[in-house]
Amino acid sequence: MTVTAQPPAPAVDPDKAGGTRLVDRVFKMRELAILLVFLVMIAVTQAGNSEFLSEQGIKDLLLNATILVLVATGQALVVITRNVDLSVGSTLGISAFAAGDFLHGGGNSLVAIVLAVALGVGCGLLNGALVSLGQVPALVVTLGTLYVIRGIDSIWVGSRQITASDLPGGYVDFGSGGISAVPYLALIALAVLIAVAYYLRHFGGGRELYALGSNPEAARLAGIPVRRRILAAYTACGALAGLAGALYLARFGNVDSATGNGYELTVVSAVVVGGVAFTGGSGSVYGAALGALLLTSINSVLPALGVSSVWVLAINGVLLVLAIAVDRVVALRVAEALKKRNARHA
Amino acid sequence: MREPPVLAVEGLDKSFGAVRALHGVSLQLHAGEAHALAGENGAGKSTLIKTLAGVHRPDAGTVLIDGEPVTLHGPADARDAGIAVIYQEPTLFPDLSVAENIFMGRQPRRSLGRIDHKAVNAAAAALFARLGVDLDPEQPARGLSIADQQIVEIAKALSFDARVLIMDEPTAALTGSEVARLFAVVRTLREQGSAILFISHRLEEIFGLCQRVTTLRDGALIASEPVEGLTEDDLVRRMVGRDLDELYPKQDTDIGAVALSVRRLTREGVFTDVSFDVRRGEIVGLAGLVGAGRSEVARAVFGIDRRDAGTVEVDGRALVNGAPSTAMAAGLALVPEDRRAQGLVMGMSIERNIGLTGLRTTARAGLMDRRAERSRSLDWAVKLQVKYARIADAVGTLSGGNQQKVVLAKWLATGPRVLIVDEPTRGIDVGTKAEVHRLLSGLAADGVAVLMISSDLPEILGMADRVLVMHEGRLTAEIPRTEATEESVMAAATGRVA
Amino acid sequence: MPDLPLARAVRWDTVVGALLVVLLLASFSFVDGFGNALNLSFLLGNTLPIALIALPMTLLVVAGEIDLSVASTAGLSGAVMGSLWNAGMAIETIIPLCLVLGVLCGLVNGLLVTRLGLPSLAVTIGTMAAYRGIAQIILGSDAVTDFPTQYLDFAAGRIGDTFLPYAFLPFLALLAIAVVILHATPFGRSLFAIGANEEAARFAGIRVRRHKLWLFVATGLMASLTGVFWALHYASARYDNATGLELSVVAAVLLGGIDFDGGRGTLGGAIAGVFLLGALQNAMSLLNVSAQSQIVVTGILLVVSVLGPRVARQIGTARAGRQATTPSH
Amino acid sequence: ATACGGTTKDSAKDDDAGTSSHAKADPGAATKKGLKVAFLPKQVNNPYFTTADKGGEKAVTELGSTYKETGPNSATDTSGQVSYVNTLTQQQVDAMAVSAQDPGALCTALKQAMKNGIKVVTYDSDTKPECRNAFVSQASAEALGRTQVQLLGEQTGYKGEIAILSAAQTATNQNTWIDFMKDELKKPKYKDMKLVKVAYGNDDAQQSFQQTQGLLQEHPKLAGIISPTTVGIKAAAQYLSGSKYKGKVALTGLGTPNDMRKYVKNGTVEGFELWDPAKLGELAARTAVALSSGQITGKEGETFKAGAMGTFTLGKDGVIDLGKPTVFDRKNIDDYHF
Ligand SMILES: Nc1ncnc2c1ncn2[C@@H]1O[C@H](COP(=O)(O)OP(=O)(O)OP(=O)(O)O)[C@@H](O)[C@H]1O
Ligand SMILES: Nc1ncnc2c1ncn2[C@@H]1O[C@H](COP(=O)(O)OP(=O)(O)OP(=O)(O)O)[C@@H](O)[C@H]1O
Ligand SMILES: [Mg+2]
Ligand SMILES: [Mg+2]
Repeated sequence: MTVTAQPPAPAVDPDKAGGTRLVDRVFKMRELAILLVFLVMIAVTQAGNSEFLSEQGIKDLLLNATILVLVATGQALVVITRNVDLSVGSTLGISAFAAGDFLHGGGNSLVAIVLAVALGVGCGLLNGALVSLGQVPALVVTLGTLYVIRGIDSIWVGSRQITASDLPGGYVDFGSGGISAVPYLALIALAVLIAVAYYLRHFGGGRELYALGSNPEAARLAGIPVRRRILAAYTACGALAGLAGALYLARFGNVDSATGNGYELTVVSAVVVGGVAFTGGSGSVYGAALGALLLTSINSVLPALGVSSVWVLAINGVLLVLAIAVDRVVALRVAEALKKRNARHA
Repeated sequence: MREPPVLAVEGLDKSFGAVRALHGVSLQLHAGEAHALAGENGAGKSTLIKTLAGVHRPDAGTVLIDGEPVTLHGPADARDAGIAVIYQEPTLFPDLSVAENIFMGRQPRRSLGRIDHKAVNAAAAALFARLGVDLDPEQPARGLSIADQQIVEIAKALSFDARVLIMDEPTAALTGSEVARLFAVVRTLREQGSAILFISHRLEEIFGLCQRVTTLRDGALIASEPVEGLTEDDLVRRMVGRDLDELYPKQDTDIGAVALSVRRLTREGVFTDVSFDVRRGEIVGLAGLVGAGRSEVARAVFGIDRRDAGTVEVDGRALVNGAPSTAMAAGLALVPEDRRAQGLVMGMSIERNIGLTGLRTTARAGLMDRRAERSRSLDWAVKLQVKYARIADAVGTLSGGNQQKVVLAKWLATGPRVLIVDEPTRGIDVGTKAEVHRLLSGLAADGVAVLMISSDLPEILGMADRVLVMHEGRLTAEIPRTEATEESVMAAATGRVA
Repeated sequence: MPDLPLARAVRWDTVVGALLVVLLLASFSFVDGFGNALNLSFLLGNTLPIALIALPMTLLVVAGEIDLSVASTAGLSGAVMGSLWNAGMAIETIIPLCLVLGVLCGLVNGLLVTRLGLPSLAVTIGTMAAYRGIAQIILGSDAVTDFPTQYLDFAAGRIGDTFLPYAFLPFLALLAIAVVILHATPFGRSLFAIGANEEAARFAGIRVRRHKLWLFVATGLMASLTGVFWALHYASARYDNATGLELSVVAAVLLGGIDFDGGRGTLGGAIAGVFLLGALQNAMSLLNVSAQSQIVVTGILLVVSVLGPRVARQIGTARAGRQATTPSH
Repeated sequence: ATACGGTTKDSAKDDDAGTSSHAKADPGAATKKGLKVAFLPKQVNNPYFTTADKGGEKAVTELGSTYKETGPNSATDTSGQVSYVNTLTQQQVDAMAVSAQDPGALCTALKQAMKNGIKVVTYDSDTKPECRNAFVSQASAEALGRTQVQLLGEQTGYKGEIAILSAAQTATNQNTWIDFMKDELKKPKYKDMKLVKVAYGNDDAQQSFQQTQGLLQEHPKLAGIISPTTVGIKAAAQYLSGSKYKGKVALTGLGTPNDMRKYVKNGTVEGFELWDPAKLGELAARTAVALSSGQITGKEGETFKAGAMGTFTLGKDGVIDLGKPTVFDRKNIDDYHF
C-alpha cells in the first residue's frame, strides 16, 4: 500500500473495475481446474465409448458420486476449520445398518432416514465434543473414534447383514430411481450441497468457520465462539455421514459390519483433490463435491473404456496425482498472471 | 469531582509460572483522554493490555468498567463492553479478505441474517479512505507486509466506534506519514469522548499524542502522571531506572572496500533495476515509505526470493540465485522484519532459536555439540540484554521486544561480514535500542558492512553514513550523511524529487 | 498463544514409555503364555514392519509432512522381488534392486512435494494407489513363495531359543541411527524447525526442500526394505502385501506423541507407541478378546492418549485458577 | 554354489523336510474327546464364514470337544491372520481349521504350529500342501467351474458375449474356477458363446457395482455375467435390478440364498449355485478331530467316517471334496436359509 498525496483514494473507472472483478472471480475459482480435468476426462471417455453418456450412463455416474459428495461436503466443513474427521466411514457404516435394521423390523422409510441422520449427529457430537472441549489434535481423536465406532458396529452387527429383500421395495426403488437421467439421490445431494455452500458464503456462522480455520488464535481474540463452531461443524459432518449411510442402504440394498470400511481415505482424497486445504481456512464445498465427482468418475471411466481391471488401480493413482498437479500448476499460473496485472510498479 | 474512569484496574497481579509479569498494578482510563503506557521490554505492558481485553484472567485484582467491578470471561466480553484492542502482534485471518477481517463477527446484514458483502466492502473502503491508505478491501490478508497488517488492525479497531481504544505498539512498523494520519484519526476519536490507551517505544509519539503516562518496570507500577511538564529524560529514567546514554552512538569508521554489490536487481512487479554498494565499515540506511519495496530487495539479496534479473556479489563473489544457505556461507546475514513468521520458531527454546543459524558451525563430527550451542546462545542473549527466566523456555513466552532481541542475537551470532537488518529495533525499548545501535556501530567499526532498513527516520539519520531512498520499487536517491535530513529523505521517499 | 510452562510438565513420550512398561509387567504376570520366548518372538517379528516404517515416518512427520504411500511401496517392492525371483534372478541382486526402487518411489513423492509444492497428504494418497496398482500390474495374481530357505529363516527365525528374532538386531541398529539423526545432528534439529515454522527455517538458511526430499527418499528406502522383509517373513510375495500398514504406522506414531502439525515429538515416543500397540494386541489375543473388541480398545487408547494429559492439565489449571481467584472475593 | 554367484530360484531347490508325521493312520482308533478345536476363518463377522463355522461348532460339540473361533476383522489383513495362528499355537489348541487368506503367507506360522503337535486343516481356501495336514474343499474346483458355465449357457440359450466378475485378482480359488470355465467354454456346444472380459471387483460391493456398470458400457451386447463370488453376484444383481438391463442380461455364479432371494423373485436372476457352507464347516471339524485322533494322517487314499455325512476319502495332497454344489432357483430357494 502507498500513502497517497491526496487523502481520497484515487477513483478507478467503475466500469473497468467491475469488468476485471468478474474476470478475476472466474480466474480465482479454485474449482475451475478440477472441473476442467473432469470435463476432459468425460469427453475422452465418451469419444472412446459412445454408450458412456447414455441416459443409463449419466444416471450411473451421478448415482456413484452421490454418497461421496454428501460425505465430502461434511468433511469439507470440518477441514475448513483446520480439523479432520476420519471416523466418517465408520459413522456411515453404523447408521446404514441402523436404518436397515429398523426397516427390516418393518419401520417407516422416512423414520429410518431420520434415525440414520440422528445416529450420525450423535457420532459427530462425540467427535466435536472431544476435539473442541479437549482441544486435542483432531487426527488422533477421530482415528480413535474411527476404531471405536467401527468396533461397536462390528460387535452389534456381528455377522448379520441387511439385504435388499429385507427392505421395503419402495426404499430400494427410490435408491435407483430418478427423473429421467437424474436420480433422486443426486437431487438430495445437490440440495444439501447448495444449502451448505450458501450458508458458508452468506452467513456469519459460515464465515466464522473459515476464520477460525485460518487463524485459530485470532479467532479467539476476535470473540468467535470457537468451540461452539467446531462442535457444529463436526455435528453437520456426522449428520451428512448418517444421511449418506441411509442413502447407501437405498442404493446398494446391502449392509454388513464392513460397510464403509476404509471410506475415510476416499473422502479425504476427494476433499484434497477438491482444493480444500488441510491447513484450514480455504477451499469450498463445491470443490470438495467436484473432487468427489472426479474420483468416482475415474472408477467408472476406466471400466467403460475397457481398461483391464489390472490397470485400474495404477491409472487411478496416476490420474489422482495428475489432477492435483494440474490443479496446482493452473492455480500458480493464474496467481502469477493476476499478480503481474495488478502489480503497482508495472 | 470527575466522572468515574471508563475503564480501570486495581491491584492487578498476573504470573506465568515463575515469572511475575504484573504485581499490584492500577490504572485509570478517562473519557476524552489519551493515556500512554511506557516501560522496558518485558515490563508487562502487553500483559496488562491482554488482561483488560479479557485474554488473560488476572491472578488477583479487579477490572472496573464505569466504576463497576466486572469479570471478563473472554475477548468477546471486552468487545461487548465497548473495548477495542490492537494487539502487539497482528491477528489476521490470512485466507479471508481484508474487509472480512475488519468486520468478522459484526458484518452488516441483509434479510434473514445474510451478510451484505457489498456493505462490508464499502465500509472497509471508507475506513481506508479515512486513514488515507490505498488498500483493496477484497484482497486477501495473506501476503500483506507487516505494516499493511498493522493498518488493517488499526482499521479494525476504529470500525468498532469503541468507548475505549487500546493500542499495543500500533506504530512500530509505520513510517512518519502513516503515523501522522493515524494520530489525526485517534485525536478525533478522543475529542468525541473515547478513552485511548497507547503503547509505543518511540517517546516522541507519547509526547505527541497523550495527556497522561503510566510507567511500568518489572511488572510494578512506577508512576502515573500528566505528560505535561515531563521531559523525555524523565520518562526514560522512570522506565529504565537510570539516565540514558546517547541513543545514536555513531562511531566514525574507516570505510573500506565494497563488500556487498547489488546490480540492476529486479523482481517483476515488485521492484525494478536496483543497484547499490555497501562498503566495509559503512552503515547504509535504506529509507522509504511502507510498501516501497525495501524488504523485498533485502529478501531477494539474501536469496529468499528468486530475482528475475540482476546480480548480487559479496566480496566480489556472485551469489547463487534463490539460495540463502550459500548467501550465509558467503558471510551474509539478514535480520527479517517479521519476527513471528520469519524470525523465530515460537515453540522452540530461546537457546535453540539462536542456535538455528549456527547448526553447522557448532557441530562437531557431524553431531550437535549442545554445550557449544548453549554457550553461544547465552553469550548473545546476555549481550543483547534479553530478559528471560530460563534459556530453555520457549521463545513464544517472551515479550515482543525480547523476541526481537532474540532475532538479532540469532543473526549477530553468525559473525557476518555483510549484515542486512530490516527494522532491527521494531518494538525494542529505548534503553536496548541504544545498545543495539552501539552494537551495529561496533560491528561497522570492525569492518562489517551494514545495510539498515528502518521506518524510524531518526534512526536512519542518526546511524547511517549514507541513505538510500526507495519509492514505488525504484531507488530514487542516494544522500550522504551530511546532507541527509528529514526533508530531503521524505522528498525522495514520496517521489517529489527526480 | 503458547502454553503455560506448567502445562508441559509431563512429557507424553515418557508417559507412553511408562504405559508400555506397565503393560509388559502386567502381561508377564497375568497373561498365560505372554512371557514365553516363542510368543515374544512372534510379537516382535509381527510388529517389526510397523516399527521399521515408523522410523523414517517419525522424521517426516516432525518436519511437517506425511507419507501414506509407504505400505504400497512395500507391496511394490515385494511384487518386484517376486517377479524377478520368478524370472530366475539371484536374490542377492534382487534385494538391492528393490531398495533402489524404494528410493525411486520416495523420490517421486519428494519431488512432487518439494518441486511442485503440493501437499504431501494429497500426493501420497495418489501414489498410494499408483504404487499398489503398479505392483498389481507387475505380479498380477501370483503369489511367490519359494524364496531360499536361509533368507526365510533369517526373516522369520529367532536366535536359538531366545525371544529375539534375527531381524530384530538390524532393526536396533537402524533405530540407533535414526535416533542419532533426529536428536543429535544439525539435520535433525533443522527438521524440528522446518516442521514448526517452515518460513523461519528458510530464513535461517536451512535448505528446506532438500531436507524434505531426503526424508521422502529415506522413507521410500525403508518402506521397500520393509516390503522385502515382509515378503520373506511371511514367505509370500503378493501385490497386496502390507495393505493398510500405513494406518497402523500412523496410529502408532500418533500414540507415541508425534504432533502431526510438525515440530514436536521424539523417536523414543514413536517406537514406544509402536510396541505398545503391538504388545496390547498380542496380549488381548492371548486373552481371547475378539477382534472387534480389540478395535474398540485400540480406539479408546488413542482417544485417551490425547485426552488424558489435556484433562489432567485442565484440572490442574482450574484448581490453580480457583486458588488464585478465591482471595479476591 | 551357483553359476552366477547368487541364490536363484533354480539353485534354491526344495529341501524342506517333509512335515507330515511318520505315524501311520489307524482308521479304527477311537475318536478322542475333550480336544480343543479352533476355527480361524479369513474374516470373522463374515456371514458366509459364520455359517460355516457354526456348522463346525455343532460338529465339534457333538464329538465332545471344545470349539472356539477367532480371526481377523478384515479379509485382507494377512499379517493379522498370521498373528492369530501364532496365538493359537501359543495357546496349544489340539487342532485348527484355517481358511487361508494367502497360500504362502501362513506357511511359516502353520509349520510352526504343526511342529508343536497341532493338527492343521484348511477349509474353503487352501495353503500350500506342505503347510497343513488336510484340505476340505467346498466342491471340486472342476465341478464348480464347469457347472457355472453350464448354468449360464442354459440361461442365455448358448449364445452371445459373456463376462466374468471375479473377486480379487489374487483369489486362488476363483482363479482355478475361472480356468475350468475357460476350458469348459472350449467345448463345441459353447461355440456361439464368447468370453469377452474378466473383471475384478475385489469383493467390495461398490467396486463390483462399478465394474458391472463398466462391463455393460463397454460391451452393450453382453448376454450374461458369471460372478463366482458371493459379494460380486450380489452387487451385480443389485445393479442390474435397478437398471434397464434387468431381465435382459443373465446373471449367475456363486451366491447365498438369503442374499439372492429378492433378485430371483424379481426376475433379475434365474438361477445360481453354492455348496452348503454349514456342511463345509462340519466336515472341516470332523476332519480335524479325525486327524487328532490318529484316524487319518493326511495321506492320499486314507478314509474316515464323518458322522451322518458319510465316509470320505482323502485325494491327492490330502484334499477332501465336500461334493456337488446345489443349484438355487425360483422353485427351491425358499427351502434354504443361510
Ligand atoms: N504466555 C506467556 N507465558 C510465559 N511468560 C509470559 C507470557 N506472556 C508474557 N510473559 C512474560 O511476562 C513478562 C511481561 O511481558 P509483556 O509481553 O507484558 O511485556 P511488554 O511490556 O509488553 O514488553 P515489550 O515492550 O517487549 O512488548 C515477560 O517477562 C514475558 O516473558
Ligand atoms: N510475503 C509477501 N507476499 C506478497 N506480497 C508481499 C509480501 N511481502 C510484502 N509484499 C508486498 O510487496 C510490497 C512491498 O513490500 P515491502 O515489505 O518490501 O515494503 P517495505 O518498503 O519493506 O515496507 P514495509 O516493510 O515497511 O511494509 C508491498 O505492497 C507488500 O504488500
Ligand atoms: Mg508487548
Ligand atoms: Mg519492510
